[in-house]
Amino acid sequence: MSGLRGRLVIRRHDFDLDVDLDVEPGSTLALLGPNGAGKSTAVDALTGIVGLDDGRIRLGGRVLDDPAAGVFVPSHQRRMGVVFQRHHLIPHLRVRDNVAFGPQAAGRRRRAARAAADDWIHRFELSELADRRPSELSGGQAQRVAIARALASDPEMLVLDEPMSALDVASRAGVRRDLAAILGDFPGPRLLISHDPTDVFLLADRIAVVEDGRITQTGTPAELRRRPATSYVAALAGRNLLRGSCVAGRIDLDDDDVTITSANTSVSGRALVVIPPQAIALHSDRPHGSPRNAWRTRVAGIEPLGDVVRVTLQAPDGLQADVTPGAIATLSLTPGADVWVSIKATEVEVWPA
Amino acid sequence: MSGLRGRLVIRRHDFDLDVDLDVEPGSTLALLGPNGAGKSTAVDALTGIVGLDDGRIRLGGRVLDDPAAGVFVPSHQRRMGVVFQRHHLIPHLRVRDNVAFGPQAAGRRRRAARAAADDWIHRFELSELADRRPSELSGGQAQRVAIARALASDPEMLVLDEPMSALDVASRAGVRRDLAAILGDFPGPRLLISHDPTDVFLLADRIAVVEDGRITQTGTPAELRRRPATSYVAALAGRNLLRGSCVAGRIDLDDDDVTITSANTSVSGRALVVIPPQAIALHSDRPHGSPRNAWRTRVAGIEPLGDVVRVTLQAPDGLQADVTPGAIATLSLTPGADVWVSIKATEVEVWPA
Amino acid sequence: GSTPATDRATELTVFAASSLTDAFDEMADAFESEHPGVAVRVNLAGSATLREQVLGGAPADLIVLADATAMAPLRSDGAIEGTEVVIATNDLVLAVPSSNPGGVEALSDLADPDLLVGVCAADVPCGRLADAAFAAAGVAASLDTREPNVRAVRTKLLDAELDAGLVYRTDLHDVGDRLLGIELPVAVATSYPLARLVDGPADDAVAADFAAFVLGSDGQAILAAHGFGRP
Amino acid sequence: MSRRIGPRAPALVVVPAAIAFSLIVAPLAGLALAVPWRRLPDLLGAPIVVEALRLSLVTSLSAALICLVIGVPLAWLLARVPFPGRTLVRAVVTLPMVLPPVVGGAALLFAFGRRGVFGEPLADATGFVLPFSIWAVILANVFVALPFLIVTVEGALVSADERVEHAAASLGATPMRVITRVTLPSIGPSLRAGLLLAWARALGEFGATVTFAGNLQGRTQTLPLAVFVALESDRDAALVISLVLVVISLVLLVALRGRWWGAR
Amino acid sequence: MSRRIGPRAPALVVVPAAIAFSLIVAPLAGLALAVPWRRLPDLLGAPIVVEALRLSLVTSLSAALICLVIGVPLAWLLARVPFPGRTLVRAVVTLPMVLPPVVGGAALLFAFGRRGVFGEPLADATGFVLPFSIWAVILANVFVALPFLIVTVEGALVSADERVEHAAASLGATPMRVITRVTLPSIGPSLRAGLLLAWARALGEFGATVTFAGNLQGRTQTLPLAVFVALESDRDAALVISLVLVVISLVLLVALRGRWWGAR
Ligand SMILES: Nc1ncnc2c1ncn2[C@@H]1O[C@H](COP(=O)(O)OP(=O)(O)OP(=O)(O)O)[C@@H](O)[C@H]1O
Ligand SMILES: Nc1ncnc2c1ncn2[C@@H]1O[C@H](COP(=O)(O)OP(=O)(O)OP(=O)(O)O)[C@@H](O)[C@H]1O
Ligand SMILES: [Mg+2]
Ligand SMILES: [Mg+2]
Repeated sequence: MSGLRGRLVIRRHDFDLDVDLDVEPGSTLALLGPNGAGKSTAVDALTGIVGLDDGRIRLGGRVLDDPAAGVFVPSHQRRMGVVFQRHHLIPHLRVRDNVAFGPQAAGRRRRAARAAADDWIHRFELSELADRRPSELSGGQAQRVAIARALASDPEMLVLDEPMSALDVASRAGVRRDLAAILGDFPGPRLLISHDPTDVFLLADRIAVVEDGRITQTGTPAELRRRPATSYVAALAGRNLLRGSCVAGRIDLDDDDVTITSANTSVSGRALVVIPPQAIALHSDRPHGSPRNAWRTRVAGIEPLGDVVRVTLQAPDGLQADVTPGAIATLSLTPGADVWVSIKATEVEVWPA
Repeated sequence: MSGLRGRLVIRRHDFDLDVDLDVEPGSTLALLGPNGAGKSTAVDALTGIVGLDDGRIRLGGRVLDDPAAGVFVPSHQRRMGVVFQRHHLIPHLRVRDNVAFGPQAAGRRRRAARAAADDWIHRFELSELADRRPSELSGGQAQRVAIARALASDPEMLVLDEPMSALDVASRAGVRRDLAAILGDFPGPRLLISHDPTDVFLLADRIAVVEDGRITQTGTPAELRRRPATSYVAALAGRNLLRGSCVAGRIDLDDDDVTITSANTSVSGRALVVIPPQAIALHSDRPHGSPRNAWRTRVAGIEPLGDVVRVTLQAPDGLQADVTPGAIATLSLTPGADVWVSIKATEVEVWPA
Repeated sequence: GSTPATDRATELTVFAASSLTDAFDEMADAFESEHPGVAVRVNLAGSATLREQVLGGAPADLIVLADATAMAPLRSDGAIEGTEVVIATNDLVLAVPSSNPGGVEALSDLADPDLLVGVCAADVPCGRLADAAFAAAGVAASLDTREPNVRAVRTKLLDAELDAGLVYRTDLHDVGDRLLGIELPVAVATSYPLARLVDGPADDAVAADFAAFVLGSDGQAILAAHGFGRP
Repeated sequence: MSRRIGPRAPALVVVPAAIAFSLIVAPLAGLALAVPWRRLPDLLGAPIVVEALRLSLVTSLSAALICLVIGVPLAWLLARVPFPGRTLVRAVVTLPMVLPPVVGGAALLFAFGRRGVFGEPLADATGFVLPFSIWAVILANVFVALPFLIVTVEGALVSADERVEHAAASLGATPMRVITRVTLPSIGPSLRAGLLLAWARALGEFGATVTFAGNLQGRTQTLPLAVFVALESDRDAALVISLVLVVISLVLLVALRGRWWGAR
Repeated sequence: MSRRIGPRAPALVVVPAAIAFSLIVAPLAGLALAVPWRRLPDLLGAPIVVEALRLSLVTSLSAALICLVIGVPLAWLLARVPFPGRTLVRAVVTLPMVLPPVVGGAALLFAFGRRGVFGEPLADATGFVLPFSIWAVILANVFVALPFLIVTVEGALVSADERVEHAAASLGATPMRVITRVTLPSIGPSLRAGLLLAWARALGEFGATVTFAGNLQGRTQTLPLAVFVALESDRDAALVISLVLVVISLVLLVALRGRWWGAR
């Protein structure tokens, strides 16, 4: 098997998709991107719901779609197990028959198909719901059924479009673990779409970021976290991303009148600066001691996130610092309040832009 | 206005809902719970899609449903702005007309209604999509339209059923901030359903947890985080929750042969023990020094979560520790490996069960 | 042609205008009892429908229409064998419900626009006769409907939906006293021609027998019993 | 625009579909061959044709409109509001379809004729007699066509997604507004199908009309009645008039294509 | 079971619905009053009625079945597969509805009669002549009933959610399997409505049958034809036979209620 290789070009009235996708057998590619970036469109192209306008799709030696060569393999011969973003369970079939639909389509007898379905139903703790119709399921239940159904169809490739968005915290952890195990065992290529960084960092071997129809960054989860190239990726990784010009470790930021010093002096010219929010300290007065970066600004917003509080600052615009709830009280931070910022130069990563 | 007060009883074939809901005007109640707990069913009852079998619903002085008294106010007179879990955008109307539907139903002229809609469309950055039909939207775009539509209908109460589950990281932060502002300005009661702890802790004033059709815990976000009463809430708050019998700060855990010591000696009898995963340290050898809790167990699973790695332990079963990726490497932790656990007694919170 | 699962030799198919319904049912029974082994099938429809069917290749042996002129297209198509013979006649009368809601006394009353008056459509035989009757009497009738067949006129008279109408004498025959017949100032009559069809599936001899039976005393007696006039 | 790949039509679908189409086309082709085309021009101008055509269009369109106005509400009630005896009502509503049209006309006379159960009091009170008028033609058309609209629309309503209607109600739309703005548009294609069926049934209606309304050129003689009458004397004329019916329908259906059908 | 609150029926719906219902019921009531009930028992046993009833049931049900088998594929093609000339085909398919039935019968003769365009070669080759046989009755019924099924089913198919079909295809279902297991069940109510319409249209069919198949008792005389014959001689009998039609339909419709309609 040679995995999935494809260049997907879809032209719509006011949206163009043009992405290269490469997924090795036995590995998981996470396709990430903002709303409307084209992820579900890519899924439609892979599954044969829409035909490519250009490019081509190969899966394990078979060409699935190649408009130039006039090749188009219809959906039902592609053997892609798909979890669609909106589930699309078959409304008049009970849960068991939805899951058994794939095995039956593959030619198994009703009984054998149902038995196969029951394994998956059991695995996803859906046994109690096996005789329900889709309209009688809660949102999360429907999503688990959709995952079970895709896996039961014995596919060559898995395509999961936000498979866990409706799951509750507790079952999400469970399903995520199940999925990790299932993906781990699955010999073919797998494509995962999710907006949850935890899902992605846990389940993906590689990440491709698509924004406005184009791939903007690819890499392993660790690479993307360390070196986000776009503000979307930075938000996903929970990092601050700033742009500027760098000379010997001193970076003049583009948008603000702030200069930041990094311990890394090897970069010069246009640069990307990455700062984790935890590395940013806030003070009521000018900080003393080692931090080589310190300036004064205002609080733009305060969001309690549970164990930490996220403080958004005005300069550089949107810079986010994570501090403890205790610190908020001590510094009596409120939106609009003056505050001193300090960052150790060693916490400031710089990359050539 | 006296807010929402209701006891919602719905009896279904194999599911019973019986919950009390109380939401003050100007405050947000988050209704949380596992998949299939009955949250969307409660929404259906509040909005008048199903009638109560028992109990009653009052909103701001009006009784909306009271089967005993034979009162039932139909949906369209309830003035609830609802974001349904599956959106239910009107398929043949363009985005603008979907949003303008509420104002038009309220009697505004087409032009005025569209103008009102455009404000909301602008606010949710949907202007480019205003002329699309729902079938031409991505999942996240549809969700933003649904939120805008609910708000545009000028409701007395807001009911949001997982309004942000399909949003990407970047726009989720934006929408969350917008919602925080909108909810803050909204004078009526608000009910929010979400599986994302961040949404909940940021947006909710109070939380009611529903499990299997019954309220299992209520309180402020801080209370629930400090003192989760069920394993679902503990998972939501990202805490370990253990049960045992306590005598003078020593707790014998129910399920495992482990005894834990807490600095809090005031509880005795049946007790709940709460331990944050960050407070659990892992060592390759017996730790020396202050921690009063230390025992040896095995690693059950390892999940990289980005900046931290979550280690699941075998004793007590399922105990989760968050450690740095560096620690994993240093200790060469793998599933099945032996490991020493230590927890400071001051980090162990105990509550009477 | 073939008529599946029946014996050609003993089955005779007669196409008859629908005003002959009762008479020909009786005729068939009487003929069958005289000719054991022969089954007579009567296909009843309006003259135009029968004609369409024959032109379309219907497997019929004999055809009886309610108007001599209606045979012409069949003849020109070559569907008819031999000559046609008239088996009965009929004439028009003015009929009113026995309650006579319109107070009709004579044909000339039908010029009153306040009366509800119905006759047959201009192109069916009884309609042509009606037009002839009006012309002969010099009456400009104020008509409210031209029904597709005479039975429809009679039904509406029976229900008193019409105040007056022109129907065949035979139509008054079996309604007892529910309709009142008023003789026309100038009598107008029609005749019923019978013809053999070229493509008839049955034995020519049987067909000839049936034709003879109709014209014979038994057949004529049946027709007379239903109010038809002699040819 | 992206290259959309429609479903491939399996042979098991194409073959029976082709049979269905030929079954319909063959007789029409036969008809077209039999029509005396050169007589077409003068026949088309003949008063009997012109008047019948006008009357047919007026009555069939009015009937279709009336069916829409009264049939859709009944279909909605049957599909959405449980009430005692609903099954019976649903069955009764379909009966005019199985009643032979001539008997349907007779039934209309029994009810609304001059001596009818309801017609007699009406005539006594107002002097108005329904039969033999254009109103009778329309009423007969409505009677036979209504079930087609109701059954079609009800079938579609039962399949429609009620959750969207609930959402619309939660936005403040009254039940009436939900029906007109959400429900009916969402079953648009079936609504149009039902209207088309009702119209076509009314346009081709013969038996009930001739029985209940009579047949008078210019007043109650619709095209099918004219065809019937012409068939007696001038078969060619009958065929030409039929052809007029067919062509009108064809033109109307093709012209309305974009607006009526599958604007998807 | 939870107390489900159906939509309240607005007066603007109830009033026209009531009008629609009375328009249908009034004539039926008039008919019921006019029927000579005491003659019912012996008329029901009369051979003409028994034979016509048997024939009507056999032919109308066969015709409905044939419509289903060949009409659904055509409806699916029209709804789902863009092909050149689709609009025209769609319009042509509805034409038998507007053709006066008698002309429809004549058209069938032109095509399939012994002298017909297709009938003559057939008769020459096999000796088989279609008209005036039970096959002719069925063919005439199919011709008039088919459009009703096609139009109804196509309307529903256009509204159906294609995304579910895509999902089914992604699970490996061939287009044929998608049609039978997903598409058709999802339009169940409309499918049943279409079948009902086709059956009812076939059951009540008169004009095309009498022209194309003739009116031979026991062979091609269906109930509506028997009604026609009886109307000539014995109007009471005609009413009773009509009533038989109505009652059969009523019984069938009420009995099949649970299985046919809204088993949602
Ligand atoms: N049927 C359609 N016709 C026209 N445009 C469409 C259609 N479906 C989607 N789009 C547009 O194409 C773009 C890509 O949509 P897509 O559904 O692929 O986004 P996505 O990346 O899956 O987003 P999300 O995270 O919100 O699900 C969006 O701008 C969307 O509005
Ligand atoms: N129409 C229905 N008929 C019968 N049972 C139903 C129906 N709808 C939902 N249920 C069941 O009722 C229970 C509550 O469902 P509900 O949709 O309220 O859950 P929820 O709390 O919203 O879950 P989720 O977080 O997954 O959306 C579930 O067990 C569900 O399967
Ligand atoms: Mg998407
Ligand atoms: Mg829910």
